[in-house]
Amino acid sequence: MSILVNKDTKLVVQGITGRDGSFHTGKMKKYGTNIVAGVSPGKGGQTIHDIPVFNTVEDAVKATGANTSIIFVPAPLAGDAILEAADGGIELVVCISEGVPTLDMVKATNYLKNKGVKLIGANCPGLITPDESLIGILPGNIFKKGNVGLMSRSGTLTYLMVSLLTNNGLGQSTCVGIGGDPVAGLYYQELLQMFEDDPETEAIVLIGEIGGDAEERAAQYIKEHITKPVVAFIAGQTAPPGKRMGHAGAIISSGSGTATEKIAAFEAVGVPVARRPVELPELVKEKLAERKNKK
Amino acid sequence: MSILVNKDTKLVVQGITGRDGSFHTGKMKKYGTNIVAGVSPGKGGQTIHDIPVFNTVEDAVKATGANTSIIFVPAPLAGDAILEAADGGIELVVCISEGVPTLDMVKATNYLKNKGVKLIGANCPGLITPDESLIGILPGNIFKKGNVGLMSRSGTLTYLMVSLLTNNGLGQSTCVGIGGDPVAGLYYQELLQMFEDDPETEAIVLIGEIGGDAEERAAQYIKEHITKPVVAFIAGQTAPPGKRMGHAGAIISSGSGTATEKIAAFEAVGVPVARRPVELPELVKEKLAERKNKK
Amino acid sequence: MKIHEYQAKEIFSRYSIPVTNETVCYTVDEVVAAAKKLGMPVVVKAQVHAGGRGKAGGVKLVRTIEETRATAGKILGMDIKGYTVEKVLVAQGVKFNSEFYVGLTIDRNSKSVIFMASAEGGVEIEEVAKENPDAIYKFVIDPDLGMTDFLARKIAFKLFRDMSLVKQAVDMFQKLYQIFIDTDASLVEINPLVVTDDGKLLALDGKMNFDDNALYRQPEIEALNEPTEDEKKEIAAKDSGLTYIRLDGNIGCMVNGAGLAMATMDVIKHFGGNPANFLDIGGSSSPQKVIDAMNLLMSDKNVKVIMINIFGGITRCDDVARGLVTALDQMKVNIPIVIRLSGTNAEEGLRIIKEKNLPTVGSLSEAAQEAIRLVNQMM
Amino acid sequence: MKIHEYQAKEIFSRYSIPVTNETVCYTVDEVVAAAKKLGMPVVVKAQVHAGGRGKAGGVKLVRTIEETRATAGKILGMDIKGYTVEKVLVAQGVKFNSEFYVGLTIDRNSKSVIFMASAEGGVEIEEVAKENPDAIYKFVIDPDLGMTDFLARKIAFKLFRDMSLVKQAVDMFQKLYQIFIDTDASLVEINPLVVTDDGKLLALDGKMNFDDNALYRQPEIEALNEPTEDEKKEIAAKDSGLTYIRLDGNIGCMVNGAGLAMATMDVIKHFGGNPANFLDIGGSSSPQKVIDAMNLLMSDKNVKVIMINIFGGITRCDDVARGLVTALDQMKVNIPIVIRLSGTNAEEGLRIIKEKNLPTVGSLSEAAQEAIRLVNQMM
Repeated sequence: MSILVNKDTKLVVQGITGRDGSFHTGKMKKYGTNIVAGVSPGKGGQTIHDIPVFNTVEDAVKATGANTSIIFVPAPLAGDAILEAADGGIELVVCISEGVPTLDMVKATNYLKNKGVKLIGANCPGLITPDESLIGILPGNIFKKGNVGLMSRSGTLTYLMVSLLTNNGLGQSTCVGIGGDPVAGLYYQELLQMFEDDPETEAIVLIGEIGGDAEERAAQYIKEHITKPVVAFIAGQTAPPGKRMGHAGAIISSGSGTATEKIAAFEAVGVPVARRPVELPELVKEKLAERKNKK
Repeated sequence: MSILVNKDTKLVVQGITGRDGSFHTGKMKKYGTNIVAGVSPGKGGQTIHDIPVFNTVEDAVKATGANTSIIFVPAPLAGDAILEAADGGIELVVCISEGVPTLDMVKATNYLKNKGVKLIGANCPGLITPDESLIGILPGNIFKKGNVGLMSRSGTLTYLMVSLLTNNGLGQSTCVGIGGDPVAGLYYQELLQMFEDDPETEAIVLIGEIGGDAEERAAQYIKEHITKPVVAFIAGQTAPPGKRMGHAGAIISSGSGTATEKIAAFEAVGVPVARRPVELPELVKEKLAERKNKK
Repeated sequence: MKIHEYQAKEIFSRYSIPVTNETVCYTVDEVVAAAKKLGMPVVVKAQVHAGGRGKAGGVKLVRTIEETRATAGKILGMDIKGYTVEKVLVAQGVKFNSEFYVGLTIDRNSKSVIFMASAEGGVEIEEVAKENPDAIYKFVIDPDLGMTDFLARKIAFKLFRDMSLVKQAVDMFQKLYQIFIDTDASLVEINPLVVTDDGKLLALDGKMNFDDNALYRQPEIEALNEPTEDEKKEIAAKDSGLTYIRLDGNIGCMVNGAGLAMATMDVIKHFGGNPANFLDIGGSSSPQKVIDAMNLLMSDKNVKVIMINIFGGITRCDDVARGLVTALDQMKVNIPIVIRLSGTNAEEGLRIIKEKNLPTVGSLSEAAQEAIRLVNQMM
Repeated sequence: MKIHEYQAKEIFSRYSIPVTNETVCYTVDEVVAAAKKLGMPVVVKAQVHAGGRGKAGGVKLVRTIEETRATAGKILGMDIKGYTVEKVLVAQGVKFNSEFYVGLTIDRNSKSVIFMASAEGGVEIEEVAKENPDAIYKFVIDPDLGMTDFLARKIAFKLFRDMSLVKQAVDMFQKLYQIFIDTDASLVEINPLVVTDDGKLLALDGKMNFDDNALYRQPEIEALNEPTEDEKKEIAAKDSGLTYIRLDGNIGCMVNGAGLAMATMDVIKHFGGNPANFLDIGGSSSPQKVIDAMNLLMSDKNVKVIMINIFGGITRCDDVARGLVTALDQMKVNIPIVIRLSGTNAEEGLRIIKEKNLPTVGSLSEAAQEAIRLVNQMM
């Protein structure tokens, strides 16, 4: 088991002929992801990395049975690409593109909700179920199969955290980069529930950031619905107030959304928070040991 | 039993202070319909026919638990009124207003579909479960409780048909006027299925009209899904081709949607079609007798 | 409501959809001048609100000025399906490689706007629909999304392989949808849509119909309306809340509800009679409506008997009765009337009618038979 | 991106939302002339991209010309939270009965635009939100429907009982939503929205922020941008695909990813160091991006050490390494560099770095400690 992606994932790459799309298609394929198709309007009939390219997602799905899509198109076209994927019969859409206008995401997330299609991103590194399927731009070599489920608003910070987990012998069930945009697809609560329901996951790692109240809401959700141990980290503990640190989410203003508040919210519901990345593996190990003893 | 409306129906009247709204509210109340609220923006706090009036549907639903709404507002405002009802928590919306722009209905029906809210109309006479609830402008006195389910694209023709049924001792479970506009709410197929599933209904009467292919589709649906006897009537058997007879639907052009084709489609699937209104009750009686014998 | 080809193409142009160079002309001299200005050859096309203009000889390609003059003379004034040709469109002749069909309309089943496209353009699409339905691609347009890039592309790839044409088509399809929405259209068609010799998409013809229910918010469209005399009567009727269609019988019908009106005509025909009209006085009624309806019936000299069939719902029978009495007080009605009232407030209505000593009948069959008897008496 | 009050109100005016009569002025003389034209009293309001102007003394009601001159002199040139007041808005003083708050923004949880309304206008809405959250009504706007009549009415009835005000509010709320959508805003606010003595709604103030990601399709909005010197640097960085925020430390950071950049700063601070900046070189990288980033770091004279922390995903470590080598070839870098590379193509990246004899370290903690050691060495 695992969540969202596994050996049955059949991937179509939207924007497969672009620089990043082509590069990461090669990486994903090498990792072992089952990539069945690419989409690039006007390039239907070509192949790239031995993968057939189609003009539309619909054509790709009809020809290959693709059920998952990853999007590498430029930001102004990403909203449309998400809609095309959902309309074309895709069940899980992963949008890597960075800088997608917020109102495009409002439209897309609403349409996907009505269609019952899942979305990860935009502006996210994707997700991975180690040894089964890598959908995104994550560096595959740092992951290791195991029982820790991980979700993160940030990209590269996730890689750092995963490296630390792997180096400490803590493998992962599935790792999901949810992205840091103001309007995004699946978020903490949905993923917490998926990990809760996944028999393979024994502990959950949540990597948050300053700004917004998503972490506070996640803490509340954990209190009410999650029985598995959760360990957290919050980036931006020392960020100066009022500055916007890259992610649209990362704004601290008038005392709401600060790292201090988020850490307090987690600790209040029994979720330990690592102060530095290196502290994380130890906290996970402690929690896993506790859980084992309880069983 | 019955379909859509019954003794538990709690009705809110949108446009209760207008001429028609007020008049038919009185009629419905006299019939015994449980009208719990009216809506008329700016008239919140007043009462009419001893029914409390609210500014918004949401207020009305919160205060009274209304679950069904009937709309009497002018056509340019009807699309918005339907949306308001669905947004306000209403489960079944009945829109009487005539002349609603088609694109307003496209927007409204799509929104209601996503919300899981049912709609009857627009441009329809409403529906009735005799002795329980009359939601519309139908003349209550012609109906009689019984086991014939009836659906019709036309208004007054329905009354004529019902009178004939009632005068021949054939009572009705529920009668639904679905309206004749190009884009409308519940249509033959949904209602056929509801009558099929309703234990109280023993026979179904379908009153169609020339134009479009809804009757042909209904015939196909009956063949595939309906086990109860169905009897039909088609208005416009002698209408000259190319003329538009009131309902937007009633257009005959280049040999499609004519009464001849519709009658043939029904008869091909074993649905007898009355040639004149007066023939209908006899056909229903025959079918009911057949069904009784089979049982 | 319908508009002419040239008006549809003017709307297309406003949205930057490429159309042929063309001029609308009302006289032979104007046609000749336009042809000279555009350069030969040109196509002269009758502008009437009827289909099948080509088959009727209303569309001709001409290669010389003499031919232009002769053809213009022939087409102007021609009768096409009861419409007199009062103006023609003179359009530059265009060389093209291939013809396509694209159209948007309302789809009852999906309750949405649909886009239809076919590589078999240039012929009547109804024929294609009948003989080779698979040649017409249909795409439901999600009303929440509209004509997205991806949908326009999906359609375009069904018709074209060349990316330059796909891109032109995407742009054109999005504009056509925008026109449909902006104008509350019920039909927007380009047939044929052609690819010119230099690889450009071009609308050679254009057709638009509109949702009558939405004209109140489309004053610019409504201003394009050119009703015939019969249609003017129908429009005047509609303004009074009536739907009126003149037919060629002699029993004037006044009914409430389109379905009942059609059933009433069916029953009259069944008993051997001939309805003079379809007249639906609609829902929510007032006495004035009945007066207008009576006036409308009386204005048709063929009407020998008036048959009134009212089943009260939103229309109250007492209103109808009162309107009738008022109408009869105001106007001279020298032909017999057969009245059937039932439903909402029927008792009160019948009381009012009876006070005036007007005849009422019980059933629709009886009413039809009585009306036919009265007509036959007069013959 | 932010714009000034007067610019927001110009946009409101374009959509026929009533705002105060007012003029933007750059000098004391202009202020006095404007006040004379508008008639006393007037309000003089500093136009800067900072909140809390009122508290800072940047908004004053003045009743005489002398007072106007004195106040204008005081406000023009004033410093508000680091922004120098270069222009003021002179607005007609208006008598009003009551003050309201209305605003639109993006709601992460419903993934929609929300409309906020409160009868407690005229004060800082953040204060109301903290002390009396129930006084703020929030309405999620369904993106498929937009600001429908019924929703606008529902909101209006929360604030007003009088139907004339409800109708004005419905119209205004629909226009505000339209502005939000048309301009790709991230915030639209009127605070206070007042009811004047003669019963009219009037926007006394106006605030708009915009979605930076959508500026590419909003050239008119982008043209209103007035960045400060620091912001100009940030914008130039953004144009090169970099997110740069200057801080006051001495360790220049170059990191890929906002989260990792923040975590890097956290670790530097943890070990007692002080980051000179936040610099996210973002996703998809090219060597040029690293060159631009190096130039940016070197332009800050406070920077004593450069610490590079790259975890390759979409950013390839070999690209970063190549960019770094090219940058070092092109520019004179006379301060030490600490480099940490891991992830996608890290091996190739490390090989390139090592060829140039540049120092690399293993972990983030080691990198931070090494950078701090180097800084301390120099002090």
